[in-house]
Amino acid sequence: MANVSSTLNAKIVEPTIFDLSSPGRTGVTMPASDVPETALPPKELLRSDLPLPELAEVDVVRHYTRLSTFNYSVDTGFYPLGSCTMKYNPKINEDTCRLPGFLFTHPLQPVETVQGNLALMYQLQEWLKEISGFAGVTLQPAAGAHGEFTGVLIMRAYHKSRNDVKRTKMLIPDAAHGTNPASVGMMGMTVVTIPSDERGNVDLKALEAACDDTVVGMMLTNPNTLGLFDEHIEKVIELVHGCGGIMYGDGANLNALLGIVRPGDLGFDVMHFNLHKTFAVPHGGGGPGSGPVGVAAHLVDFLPEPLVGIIEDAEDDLPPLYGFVKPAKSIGRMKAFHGHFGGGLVRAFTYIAMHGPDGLKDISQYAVLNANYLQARLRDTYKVPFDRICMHEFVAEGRFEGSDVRALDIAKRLMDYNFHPPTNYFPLIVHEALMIEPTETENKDTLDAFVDALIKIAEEAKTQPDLLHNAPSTTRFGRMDEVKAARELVLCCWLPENYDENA
Amino acid sequence: MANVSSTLNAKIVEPTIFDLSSPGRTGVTMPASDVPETALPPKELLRSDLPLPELAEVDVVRHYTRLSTFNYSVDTGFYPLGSCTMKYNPKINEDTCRLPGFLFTHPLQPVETVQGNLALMYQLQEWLKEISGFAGVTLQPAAGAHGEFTGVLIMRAYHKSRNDVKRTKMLIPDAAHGTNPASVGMMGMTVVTIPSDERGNVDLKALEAACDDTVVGMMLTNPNTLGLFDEHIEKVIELVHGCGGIMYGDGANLNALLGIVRPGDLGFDVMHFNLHKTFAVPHGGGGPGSGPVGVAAHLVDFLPEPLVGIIEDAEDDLPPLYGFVKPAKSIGRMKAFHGHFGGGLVRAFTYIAMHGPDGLKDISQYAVLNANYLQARLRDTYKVPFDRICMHEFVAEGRFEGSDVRALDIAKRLMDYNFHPPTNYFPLIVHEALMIEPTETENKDTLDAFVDALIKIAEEAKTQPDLLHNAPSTTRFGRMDEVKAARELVLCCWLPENYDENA
Amino acid sequence: MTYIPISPKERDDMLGTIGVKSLDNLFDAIPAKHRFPKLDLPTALTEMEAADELSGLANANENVRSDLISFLGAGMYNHYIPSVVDHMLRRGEFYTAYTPYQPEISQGTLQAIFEYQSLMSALTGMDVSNASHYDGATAAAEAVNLAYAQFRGKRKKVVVSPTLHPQYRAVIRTYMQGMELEVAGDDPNANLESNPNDLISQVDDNTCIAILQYPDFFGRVYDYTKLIEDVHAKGALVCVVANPTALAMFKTPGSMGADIVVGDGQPLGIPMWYGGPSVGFFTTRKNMVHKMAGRLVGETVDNKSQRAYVLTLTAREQHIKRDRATSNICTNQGLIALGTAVYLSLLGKKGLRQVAELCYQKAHYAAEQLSKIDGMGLCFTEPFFHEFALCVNRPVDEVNAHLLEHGIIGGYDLGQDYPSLKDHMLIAVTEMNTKEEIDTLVEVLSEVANG
Amino acid sequence: MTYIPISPKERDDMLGTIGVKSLDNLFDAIPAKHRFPKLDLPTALTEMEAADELSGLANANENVRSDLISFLGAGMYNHYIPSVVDHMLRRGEFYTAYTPYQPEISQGTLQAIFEYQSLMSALTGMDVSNASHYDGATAAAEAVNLAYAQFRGKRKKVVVSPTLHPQYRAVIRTYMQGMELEVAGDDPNANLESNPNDLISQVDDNTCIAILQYPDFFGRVYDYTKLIEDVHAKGALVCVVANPTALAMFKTPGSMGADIVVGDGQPLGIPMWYGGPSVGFFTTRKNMVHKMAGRLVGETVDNKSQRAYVLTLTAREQHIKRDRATSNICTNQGLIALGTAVYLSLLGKKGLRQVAELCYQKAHYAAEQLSKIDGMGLCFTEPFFHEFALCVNRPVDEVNAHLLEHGIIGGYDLGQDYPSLKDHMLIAVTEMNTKEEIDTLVEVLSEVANG
Ligand SMILES: Cc1ncc(COP(=O)(O)O)c(C=O)c1O
Ligand SMILES: Cc1ncc(COP(=O)(O)O)c(C=O)c1O
Repeated sequence: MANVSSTLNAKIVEPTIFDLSSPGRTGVTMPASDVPETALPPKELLRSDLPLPELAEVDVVRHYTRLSTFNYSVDTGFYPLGSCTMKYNPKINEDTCRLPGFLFTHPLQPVETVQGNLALMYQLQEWLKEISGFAGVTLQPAAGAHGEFTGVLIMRAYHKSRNDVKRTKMLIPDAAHGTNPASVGMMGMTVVTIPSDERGNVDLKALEAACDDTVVGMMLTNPNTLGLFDEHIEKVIELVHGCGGIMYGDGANLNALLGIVRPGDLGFDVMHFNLHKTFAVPHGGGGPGSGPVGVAAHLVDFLPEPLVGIIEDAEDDLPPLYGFVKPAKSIGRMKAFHGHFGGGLVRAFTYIAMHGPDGLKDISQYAVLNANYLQARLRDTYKVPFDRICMHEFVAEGRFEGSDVRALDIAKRLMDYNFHPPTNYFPLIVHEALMIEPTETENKDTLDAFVDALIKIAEEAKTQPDLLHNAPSTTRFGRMDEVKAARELVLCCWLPENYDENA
Repeated sequence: MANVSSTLNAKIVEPTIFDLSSPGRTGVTMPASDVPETALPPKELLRSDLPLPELAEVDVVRHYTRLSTFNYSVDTGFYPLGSCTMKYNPKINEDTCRLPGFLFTHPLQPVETVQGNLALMYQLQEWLKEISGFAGVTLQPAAGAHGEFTGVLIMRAYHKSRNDVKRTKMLIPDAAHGTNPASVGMMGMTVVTIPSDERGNVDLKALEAACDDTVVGMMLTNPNTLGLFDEHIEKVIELVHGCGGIMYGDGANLNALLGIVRPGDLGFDVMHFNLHKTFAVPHGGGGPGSGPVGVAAHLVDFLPEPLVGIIEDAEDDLPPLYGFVKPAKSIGRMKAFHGHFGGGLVRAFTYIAMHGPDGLKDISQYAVLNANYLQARLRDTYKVPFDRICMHEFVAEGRFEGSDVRALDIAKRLMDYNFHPPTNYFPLIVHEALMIEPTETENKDTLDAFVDALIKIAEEAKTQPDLLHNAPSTTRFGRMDEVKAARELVLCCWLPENYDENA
Repeated sequence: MTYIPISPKERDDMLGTIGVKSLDNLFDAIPAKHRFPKLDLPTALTEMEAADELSGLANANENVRSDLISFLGAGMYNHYIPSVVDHMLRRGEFYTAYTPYQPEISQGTLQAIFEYQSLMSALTGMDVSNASHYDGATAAAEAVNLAYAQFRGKRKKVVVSPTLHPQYRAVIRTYMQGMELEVAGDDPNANLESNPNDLISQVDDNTCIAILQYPDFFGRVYDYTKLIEDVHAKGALVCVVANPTALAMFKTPGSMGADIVVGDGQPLGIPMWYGGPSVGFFTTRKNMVHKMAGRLVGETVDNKSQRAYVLTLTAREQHIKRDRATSNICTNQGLIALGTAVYLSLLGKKGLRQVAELCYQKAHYAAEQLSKIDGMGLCFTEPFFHEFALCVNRPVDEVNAHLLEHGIIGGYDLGQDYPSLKDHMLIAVTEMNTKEEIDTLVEVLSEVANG
Repeated sequence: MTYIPISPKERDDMLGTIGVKSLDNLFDAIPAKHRFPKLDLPTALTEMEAADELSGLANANENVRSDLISFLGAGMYNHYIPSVVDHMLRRGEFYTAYTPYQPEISQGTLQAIFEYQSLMSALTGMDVSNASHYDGATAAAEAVNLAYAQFRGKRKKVVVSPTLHPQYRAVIRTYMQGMELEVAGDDPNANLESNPNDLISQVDDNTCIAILQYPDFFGRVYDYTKLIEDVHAKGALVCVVANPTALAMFKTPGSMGADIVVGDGQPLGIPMWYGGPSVGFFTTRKNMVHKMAGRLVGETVDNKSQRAYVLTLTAREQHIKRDRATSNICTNQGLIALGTAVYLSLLGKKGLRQVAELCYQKAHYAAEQLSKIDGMGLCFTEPFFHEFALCVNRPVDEVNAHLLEHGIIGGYDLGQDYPSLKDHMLIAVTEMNTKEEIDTLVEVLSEVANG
């Protein structure tokens, strides 16, 4: 991590804010103090310099506006990134979550002064329960992985509360997302990997063999990361329950199931929601998300504290008084305050309110329709290893007999056709995986254009493979030297050496 | 105007909303009616079809987001368009003008319910008077040209009120903006063009010769469109006043004069402001603007109706009651309602409030500093025909001895360097004019980079003139076939012929 | 100096390059006795203080979304604005660009305006639209300019329907002062119940244009086909000032034979904003395009054979034609025009029709309920859209003061403009008015009637 | 179906291509008895209705900008957010992108996060920053994970200062359940006036990390250099949880020798939003970067020799390391991190220092005035930043109820977490509190004291 970057001779497309800094500029003026002056604390406690950049407002606006144009985004095009549910994020949600009544409330205000927030949270808990078939929901987790961690803590606490202390193994299918085993790893538990069968279901034999009284439970994504609904889901759950295990559902793929089936009804005991997938909370270039967790009745007491509850019932014309309640055997707090209220909960609330039961079912039906349509049109060109009716996504192989073209090359070449590539190399059980999730918000014209591009690319792979190897060629930036990044580890930049001398 | 565009074989970078339409889509859902149904009027009164496009919300957002990225703008770069004052538009103004209390007030509401709006307008009238040295200000005109028309109507009404009816000639310098003569043309008056002298001032001899008792007045931009402050301004005004004429100031160039000199103090009688230039109202890709007009005491009675006035004085703790008043000899209304309140007045008010007297002076000082700095650095490379200390802008010639490169080529080539070109071919009195107005919101790094690009281009003009003739070559779109546009006159598009059959 | 990014050191370097000693020296050309006046203005607020001050002013208003129920229209209407509209208008690339003089780097604005022109043509049933005028009133005045130019200044009379919006009539009168045209028909004492065809009596062979409103100021919808035919027979042009929401439902002025159709685009997704900015649309027939004022975007191709758009027929405009231009218009309402295009793209064929029908249904429900109140009644019997004149049988300002006490802004006082309509108010109802609001209005007005 | 752009005809065509009869047939794999449940949810609202409903909920709150004066902090602070921050966050290209897995078309996000990392390093005085954690509390918990991993699970004790935010301590306890670590020092009955150096008595050679807060929960500022040295001498790491605004003024934890500096970025231009989302920053020394959780952006070049950025050292993360990853974090707080970067770019060197000093000045003015009230008094005498503990000598909830009647939200009730601080409140003052507000607080509290 040299102070001087070794990219010194590289062309700079957009300088960093440190490069742009010039002594004396400022982007905002603050009022002068209106109180009598107090002496500063002793100098030993103070810092002598603050090496932050100095820019005028116009510099900041141009810089970040230009940076934004270097991004591909849902607002600029089709983003069929499997497992991520990159659906269109309605603009009204951006307005509702910015209402001053939401923006400027402090999490520790007296509950009497924030009944709007609490009513919204209470309602959302109820709605998520109804959608998923669970008995209790916490809105606290910050993202899917955080929800998983919450869920696994609840599973552990449940067993512990029954003095069932020898359970240390978590069953996880080989197709699972990395956060599942990682959540288990954070708990000091052991992962037992369960293979998939040739139809993409959990291998029942292997599962049966693994089920014993050391099993904490199983973490299953269903539809799984192949986009397939497990054809023996009830049997799977029966086996896990049979050995005293708890069934965890990774709700990342809930976009296939709204109004279609409720995981709680199938027998799942715990599940996290990804509000930033299913319920259209924008992904924000990496976050924030929101990962509420639903649990069956026997686990409600273990939910994180606090939940929103009714602390005084409604009376005559008076609405109920909402407040915070602590579950009896709560695992504790998952984060400070009450979850991603503004960025996550308000948007998801707005979205659900605008869909209602029929609209939610439409979402899943059309998400599944779009995925199957793509699969049907692509299966003759790209091998679909587990080829049956899929749910909201499917996985194809990004390789061709006798060609050295890889999934990565196809992904990069898609950029030249103005599409975001699908997820590559996940799930791990498919060779050169291309995991394609169109979502319900794309129209047929877009899907057709995407198929046409992929077919064209398959042709190019045969006739002009270098077009793929060197792709993308029409984007502002080309392929990256990832090795250099990892070797040199330049992880931040600074003001120039003699910066202050220019003041 | 063929129904089928002759650009049929052209590549489409972004389809139109009509191209994107598909039967059955909609971008917003409206509630069902909650009242008992009334029969529709007789069929003869109704239209049978409504050939508007049909798009989902996502389609609309992607379309206009993508279109926006085809624009160069102040938020993405330097925009030294002479005469246009393309300064940075502070973001806070975008927030204040969108406060619900401003957005959702009806222009005909009882004045008691809109005292906030009226107080703002009253204050802004007062501030503009103080800044310009005039006795009265109307906020009604929609843009600069509209303000000119207002001003000329006032001049006419003044003479008429004195029965001075033979005045039909308006004196206008040869360097004037086209709106000046056009405003006079709309009045049925005659334009008398006054030449400029070799220092870029009004030619006093020619002026003196033109001044007689048929003169309505003179329309003068000062600093003029060469960016020069008239060195005999007091003499010019004396001559016009001497023959009974009224002195009109085109305030488009007021960005040079804030806190520097007040046109009213110099003897101007009428002047329009361009709030969208001087006071940072964004230009909106062509508008809306806002063109208030200030007048000296003897013209106050002729201002358009209504003005904002105090209709009940302040008392003890009570603020005054603001309302509308009608000037005694008003020329009438210039537009419906009260001017560009939300888009223009609120933003300009915010801007002035955040500057105060010292901040306003800074604006003009730095606008003039930046222009002179550019002029100083460029004068050895580009001929500056009227070469003296300029105000907020200056005009250079975009041509070189022995080269066929024109100002247009230089303008287009600047795009390849990521700059917006200066204004070309205006004012008309400079050959191959490049009119450069940097504004005060640009930093020295940007100015230097711009100079470097222009010097480089001058070199290219000698060594590789085709680089300029074919420029821009790095932008998404290249030079346009303007002749084709004018000849074929395809001025709108439609839904495809058999559109409804796809429903 | 938040917005000025030049440090003292840079300033001094720059002064050095220029060769002057101080900033003040840059202004030596300015008469010394007037140089550097002390401006008597409040000292600068920081952003934080300004945000506060402006919130205070905004909150000093009562707005028609959260504070008051409104039945006020008369040229500006409280419609729902889908969220997307403002999201698109907030794109810096749109709102901080200038007029698209450099088409290579302005295709965003140009294509959007081309689409706006197309949408306006589709709505009005006309061939061509310009890129916008300031508002509906100035667009109507510009129609007169066009007609005056069309007849090369030979026809000097303008016939204006008395049922044209009073402020529009006022603006036309203002605009015509310079040319000293005769404005006829513009009579507040005209018989407002007469057939609109009667206006033909004012039209003669000195008339360059007749101007009608559709629906008229009282909300009434007439088929103007016959009247337009008759005016044409006198050799004059006809301009129809139309409400664009109504055009989703009612026959287009284009199909009635109008030569020019103008109007205010505010109902199409633009906030009322205390009266502006809105946008004046201006559409006409292709044979008049060369006389039309304002900017015009046309389709073409660039040198890479890409479909593209440019400002075209610019020779009509002030910067080329100068004193012989039809109009002096330069800056127009670009961003607002874009807003209406976004709105219309979102609502589309079905959505706009639905909005129009909601307005129609709710207005008719209101009219029916209100006309049942003792001593009140509808003024006219013709088909109407979403506004109607109600006789309240007592001074409108008293009635409105009473309504305001109940949080309601009542209708526009028609007696201001039409002596014969003393004690009448013009009530507007849109999709924003719930049945409950209408019922409240009826209830409070019943109190007034009985009290 | 506003958000679903597929017409019935298109749907049928697509079903044909797939080869199934109806949408329902796509779900044959789902157990029939649970298929297509009727969900008991309210029917769909249109956008117009939803906008209204949500406004209603928002207005049912009293907010601290327009409704109430607030002196509440305790981990979230009411600072001024310059307008530009949200304008940048509203760029669709930023907020509708995913994690930048495809660097060729994600340089906007990547460079912005690289800048965020740089800014956090500069603020904390540390070598490296990750791309963000969920919030300050989870970042602190992840510091423990790092330390636990650093010692390969051999040190199983975590020493937590009792003056660390109570909710942060709670989160650390929750996180540690799985690993069954011992959490020491986290004692609400600890002597809060003792020298922070006394914490060293808890640190032994089974301790992997000690966690301190700076300024501490009571706003006090200590130089932890000595304590950190002593902890290091025991072989353990030190994590300092810092308030980022305070870091504009006070010595950095980096310069005191801290191994990890974390905190909540909310004060840096992020609305309180009733508690979230905010952003947890996480900075450390370069030798620990391979153990650090979370994403990391590094500089590189692309194949056109352009400087560019990529996610790097991804082998640390869950999608590669799976159950052996330090953390399971995947989605982080990207957009909020971007918000803090915009905020810091705007304020810069001088602006942030000015904000910190305004907070300092106003808090000290408030403290001085409040301590003059009979029967009230400051709890501690150490230097403090912008929060301080005030003894009000009667139940805090009573005092706060009284304040609320005057439109004031009083301080956080410290008795909730610290029995010894019954009748004490934690008062926070920022640049948003005017002298007038402070004087009002003093006045109302004087009433309380005398009444
Ligand atoms: C299947 C699956 N599970 C879990 C996660 C983790 O969710 P988050 O990124 O919100 O932490 C993801 C996210 O990509 C996922 O796709
Ligand atoms: C010198 C001058 N006068 C008048 C105008 C007309 O102003 P507006 O475009 O606001 O009508 C302009 C605008 O470009 C101008 O530069």
